[in-house]
Amino acid sequence: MKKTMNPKSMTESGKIRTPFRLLLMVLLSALAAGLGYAVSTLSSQSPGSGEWVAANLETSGVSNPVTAVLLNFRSYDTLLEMGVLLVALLGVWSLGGIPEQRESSPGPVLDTLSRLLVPVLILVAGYLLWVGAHAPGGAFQAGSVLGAAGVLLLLAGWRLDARFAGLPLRITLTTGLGVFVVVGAVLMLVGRRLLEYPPSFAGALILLIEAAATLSIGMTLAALFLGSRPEAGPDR
Amino acid sequence: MEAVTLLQWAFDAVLGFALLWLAWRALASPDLFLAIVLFIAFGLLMALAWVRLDAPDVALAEAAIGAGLTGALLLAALARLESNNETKAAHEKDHEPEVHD
Amino acid sequence: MSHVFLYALVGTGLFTLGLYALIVHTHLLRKILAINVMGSGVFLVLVALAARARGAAPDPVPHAMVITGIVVAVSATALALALMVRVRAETGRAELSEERPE
Amino acid sequence: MNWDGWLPLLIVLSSLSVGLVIFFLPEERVATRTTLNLTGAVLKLVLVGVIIWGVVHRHHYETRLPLLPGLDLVLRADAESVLFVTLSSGLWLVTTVYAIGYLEGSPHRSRFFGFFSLCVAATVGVALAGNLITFLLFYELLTLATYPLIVHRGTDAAHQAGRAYLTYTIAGGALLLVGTVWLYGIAGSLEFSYRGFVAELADGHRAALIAIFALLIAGLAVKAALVPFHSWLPQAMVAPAPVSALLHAVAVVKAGAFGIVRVVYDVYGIEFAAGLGVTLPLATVAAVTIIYGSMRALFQDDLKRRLAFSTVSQVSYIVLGIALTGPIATIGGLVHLVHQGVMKITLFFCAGNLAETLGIHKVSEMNGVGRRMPWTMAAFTIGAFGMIGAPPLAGFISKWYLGLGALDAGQGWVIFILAGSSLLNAGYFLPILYAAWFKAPPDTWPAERSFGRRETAWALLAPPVVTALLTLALGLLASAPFSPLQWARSITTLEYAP
Amino acid sequence: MALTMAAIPWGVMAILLPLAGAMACFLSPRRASPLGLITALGVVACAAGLGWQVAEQGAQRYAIGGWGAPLGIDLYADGLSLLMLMVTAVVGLGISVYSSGYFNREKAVNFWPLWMFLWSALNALFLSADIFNLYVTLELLGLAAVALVALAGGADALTGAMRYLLVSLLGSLAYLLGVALLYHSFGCLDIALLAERMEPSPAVMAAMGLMSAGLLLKTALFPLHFWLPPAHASAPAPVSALLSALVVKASFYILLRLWLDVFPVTAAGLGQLLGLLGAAAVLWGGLQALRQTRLKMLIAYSTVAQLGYLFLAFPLGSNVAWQGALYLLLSHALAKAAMFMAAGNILCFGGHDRIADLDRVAQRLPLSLAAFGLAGVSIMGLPPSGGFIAKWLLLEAAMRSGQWWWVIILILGGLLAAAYVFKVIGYAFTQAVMTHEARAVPATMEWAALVLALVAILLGLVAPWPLALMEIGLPFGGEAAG
Repeated sequence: MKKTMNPKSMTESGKIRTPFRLLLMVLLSALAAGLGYAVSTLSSQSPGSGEWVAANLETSGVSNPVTAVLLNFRSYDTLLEMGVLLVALLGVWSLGGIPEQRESSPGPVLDTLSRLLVPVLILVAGYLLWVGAHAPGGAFQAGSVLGAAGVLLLLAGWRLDARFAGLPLRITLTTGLGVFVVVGAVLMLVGRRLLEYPPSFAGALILLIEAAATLSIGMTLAALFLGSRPEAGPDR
Repeated sequence: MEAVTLLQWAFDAVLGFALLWLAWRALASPDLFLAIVLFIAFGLLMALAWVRLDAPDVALAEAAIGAGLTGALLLAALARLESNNETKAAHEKDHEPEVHD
Repeated sequence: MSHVFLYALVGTGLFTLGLYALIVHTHLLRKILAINVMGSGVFLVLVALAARARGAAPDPVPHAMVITGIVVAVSATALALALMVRVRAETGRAELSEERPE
Repeated sequence: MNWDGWLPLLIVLSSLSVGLVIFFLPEERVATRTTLNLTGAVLKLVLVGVIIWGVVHRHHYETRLPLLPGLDLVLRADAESVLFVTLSSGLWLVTTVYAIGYLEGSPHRSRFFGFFSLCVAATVGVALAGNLITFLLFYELLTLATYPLIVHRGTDAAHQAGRAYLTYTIAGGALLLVGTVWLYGIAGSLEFSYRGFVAELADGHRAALIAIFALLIAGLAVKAALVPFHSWLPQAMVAPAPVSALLHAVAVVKAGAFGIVRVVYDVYGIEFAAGLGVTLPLATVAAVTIIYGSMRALFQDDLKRRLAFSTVSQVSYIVLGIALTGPIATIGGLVHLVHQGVMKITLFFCAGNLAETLGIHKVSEMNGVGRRMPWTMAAFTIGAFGMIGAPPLAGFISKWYLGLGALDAGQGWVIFILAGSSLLNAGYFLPILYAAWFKAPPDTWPAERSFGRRETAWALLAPPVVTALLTLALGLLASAPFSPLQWARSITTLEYAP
Repeated sequence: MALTMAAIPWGVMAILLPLAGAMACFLSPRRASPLGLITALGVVACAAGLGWQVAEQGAQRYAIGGWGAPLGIDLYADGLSLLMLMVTAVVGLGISVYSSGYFNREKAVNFWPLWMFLWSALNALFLSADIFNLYVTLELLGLAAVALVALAGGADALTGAMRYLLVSLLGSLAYLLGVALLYHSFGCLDIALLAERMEPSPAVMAAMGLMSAGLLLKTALFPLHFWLPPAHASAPAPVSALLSALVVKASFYILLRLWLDVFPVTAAGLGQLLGLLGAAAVLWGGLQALRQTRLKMLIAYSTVAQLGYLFLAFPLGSNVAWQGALYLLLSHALAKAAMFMAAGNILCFGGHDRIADLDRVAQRLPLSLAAFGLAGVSIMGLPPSGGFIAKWLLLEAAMRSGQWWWVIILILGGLLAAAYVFKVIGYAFTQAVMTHEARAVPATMEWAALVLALVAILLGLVAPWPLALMEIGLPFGGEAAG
């Protein structure tokens, strides 16, 4: 049963024999060489689908091609990816009691720092979200900045009030994926394909989805940093 | 013009080398804390590389997530490991060195 | 051969480097770092080769893929770290017993 | 498909469904279970009767369901299948009655009778299978359904026997499977047909066909308990007496022998098989088995073990008859398929009665038992003489035709085999009879149960008496219409080119 | 009616519905398990709908966002993906029913959302026609699976989950690097387009190697199986069931797609290699299973062996061989799920899964034992069962191609399987009388196992229909069936 606890393997597993290591090095350098060769043989003219994107950019509702790909052309990837984030969080939470050691009292520096920085970060996030439509930026960048703000708050010893730790928190976490799915489904209900935005609304819809995504991403990342399910709300 | 491209080449070469070197050190350094710090530095250089490959969106994402949040997560995890029990931390330090070479 | 190939090669280098570290190191934190380095390598290959066409704007599709990839990577890392801490709490060591390489 | 098309399937289902229902029957519902068992058995017998009537009147009963692209699950009533299906379903009724009496009050009866019915369903399937893959399907099903019966008692000995049984039969099944697939790869068909279907492939595939023949026969020989694949059978006698009856007379061993009939006659065709030169080796193996089995039987003190070795020897008569190329020998083999079953089941019933009533398991304990259990021992005596081949009993008919067949096929040496084995049979049966009838009984039996004025329970006594009478009848009325002998004759006319 | 039926994109529904279900379960933990069950029924309906659609109108292609390849992502459903989706639906329903009885409230809260996410990841994977999208689904699948394994808690489960996570990430990254090379070689991610533009080159070979290696690692082909037994054996019973039955098959499915459609399979040598590894897996897995003293470990190693069979189709390569492999995949999914569930019942009931002490437990759980036995029949490949059909097809293919050595492997594998299945079954037939107290097992859990096992048996009698479905869209190339 508890063979993992067996002290012998504890000491054994620490080392890996040098001859094996040399062999491994040889093999892997061969791999590296092969890969390098394979890469270098690629034609220096990219056959990529850049021109396709360019061609359809104006109907996509945004002018930043990357955002267009992420939230229109290949928005389905992004939808599933929101799922990945949520699953990761579910996984971390289901691991239950991670020793939640109180960081030694934040101290005035960090405290004031967070007071100053957090609002700024939130503003930045908002800006990135907005600018993402036509310039570098977008939901992920904004969301991660928001997440950073959250991390800062957590470092400063701030904790989510138990009243919001239950359903409200869970709702915020699912907004991103939820809005995405709902938009997709509604479009299907009105007879279009999944996530086939009407060109006239495309910009608005994308912004809506991005806003929701930003919120969820920020929250999720912060929650991942916290590591354990926040203290029980009424319904748990 | 020539000089510029030459400069670019030099820059790229240095950056590429720095990336590899940082990754190597991060993965091999005996001290876990140092390893993480090096990894964060590696992330920042990656962001630089993205800019150089004119992928500003990726650069932003990398800077915020790759370097920033991942770093925070790693440090928090390390703290939790150490807070688990200190004696182990010491043990780590002395048996890691012969793991890498 | 333009500078993008340099970065692509660095990418493959990082990939193999990470793979090596993943195999030889026993401490889980190092394994997780190794995975992340491998990831960065792959992303580098993706984006570098996207900028092959001289002058022209780079192909945005790989950029989008990499952004997706980065988010996936951070999610996976978070889960891995949490698991590591639990493993340590249960077994007293942040390692895998009877680790088999490859 | 019309009614005729479903009849064969119905025969299989008649016991299959009973089995499935019984599994879910609570242990204490004895009456319901008994009714179900008997209804199933009688119903099956009725359906078989219908089929016999139909076949005689040139009806064509065939169920055909798609199993794989190009391969169907075929259940067909032809001359051979009718012979076997009649035997097994007839004896099953008797065995069921016996089992109900035998297992009275013992644990896990629902489980037992469930598998018991599955076992017979599988046997009937084997009998009615119209192509090799269907045969294989039910043959393996039989293996699976029998295992729980062998290990039923759960003792270590039972488990050992079960393991041996599985080791042999599953390996055998694998060989059979390989042979079948290979044959399908070459011939593209697996349908049984009189005088076989592979003859036209002879050119180019000779070697392959011989190899396939070896694989198929080896796979079947395991259940038919040919030397050297026999040793699971004596071990399996630790199972309850009804199971022994099933193994030795109704189902398992017979399925193996019948499979050999199918392969030799309806896959290869006897003439073609002889042409390939594969029949003589088979005959030799059979001959060796006959002698070896009898020899071993001679030295067993455990009654059921002695009977088991006698089966090893007797079943090979069937194989021998099949392998000797010639109509008369064929008749002998086919008819022995039936006769051996009837005689051997009698003997096992009697052995079971002795064990249940007086706790007798060894030959050396049988002194004077004739006086204590006259009816049982009378039945036993008839069975034993039948085995020895004394006229006018069933066994005599078989041996007579085998002998004639051997001469007719120009295989004189077989006569000596037959004579020798008959002597050996006498050698291991007569002492039993002598002790039972003429020696003085001991003052106490090992473990006696009193049944009032009867020598034992009705359910235990009736079956052996019936089968004993049957043994007598099969001998006396051998030339009557519809007797197994006549049936075997008509099959032979179909299997040999005019 | 039919028109509207045809209009509904059942495939998309099969992906979105579980996603929605997952969020619902997450949002209201109290009702997690009823919500999950309802979703499960809905997904089964979607799978049925898609089946009807594909059977009626042939293979389906659906351009998400209306862009279509190469710009957008397409969903594609032919016979192959349909069957995968359907078996997932059947097993998934069984697992859902089983789980509703298995988990206590506080575990259920975590289980249901993860399981729903996993299910939607599976459906998305089987329907995706885009190699990068496949990467995303793989990650979603992997993370959910790992989290589910860890659900069991305890040192074994956590270590198993950790190793599983690392392996899974490594596999995905190798796959992703392959995707990068393919994209930069041909400028598209859609499988069909790649197939058109494909021409061999070093980059393609590298991609082939990387992707195959990554996927083989995830499929746990010998000798890359080391991570599977600990993970599958230490997970909660329903999770073990869905890992062995479905998750490992997902990566195999991608491998199959790539080999059949994308890669220039001139590399016959590689096929032989895969076959050899498969053979090794069959024997090694069987022997290891035989050596185990714990039921769940035995079943896990049996999975290693059964996965080996799937790779015997690569060297044979004929239509019949692919059919055989796929049929084995289907019947193994059902049978193995049933086995793990039965094992779970025994574990719940007796509190242990030491094979040597099973007798006391086995007799009190006739249904579970019957489920184990019937599933075992299919695993051994004895008739009548899906396993038998599969083995027959593989044998036929081997015989026809004259590569008789695979026949030996198939037979030996079957004998080994028989050995380890009966090693367990034997314990049902003992005189042991039930003495120590035991936890009652909900009837739903016993029946879920039994029904799945029965379906595995049934597959042996209805083979023509699945095989016909398989042919829709000719996933295995032009050859006619049979």
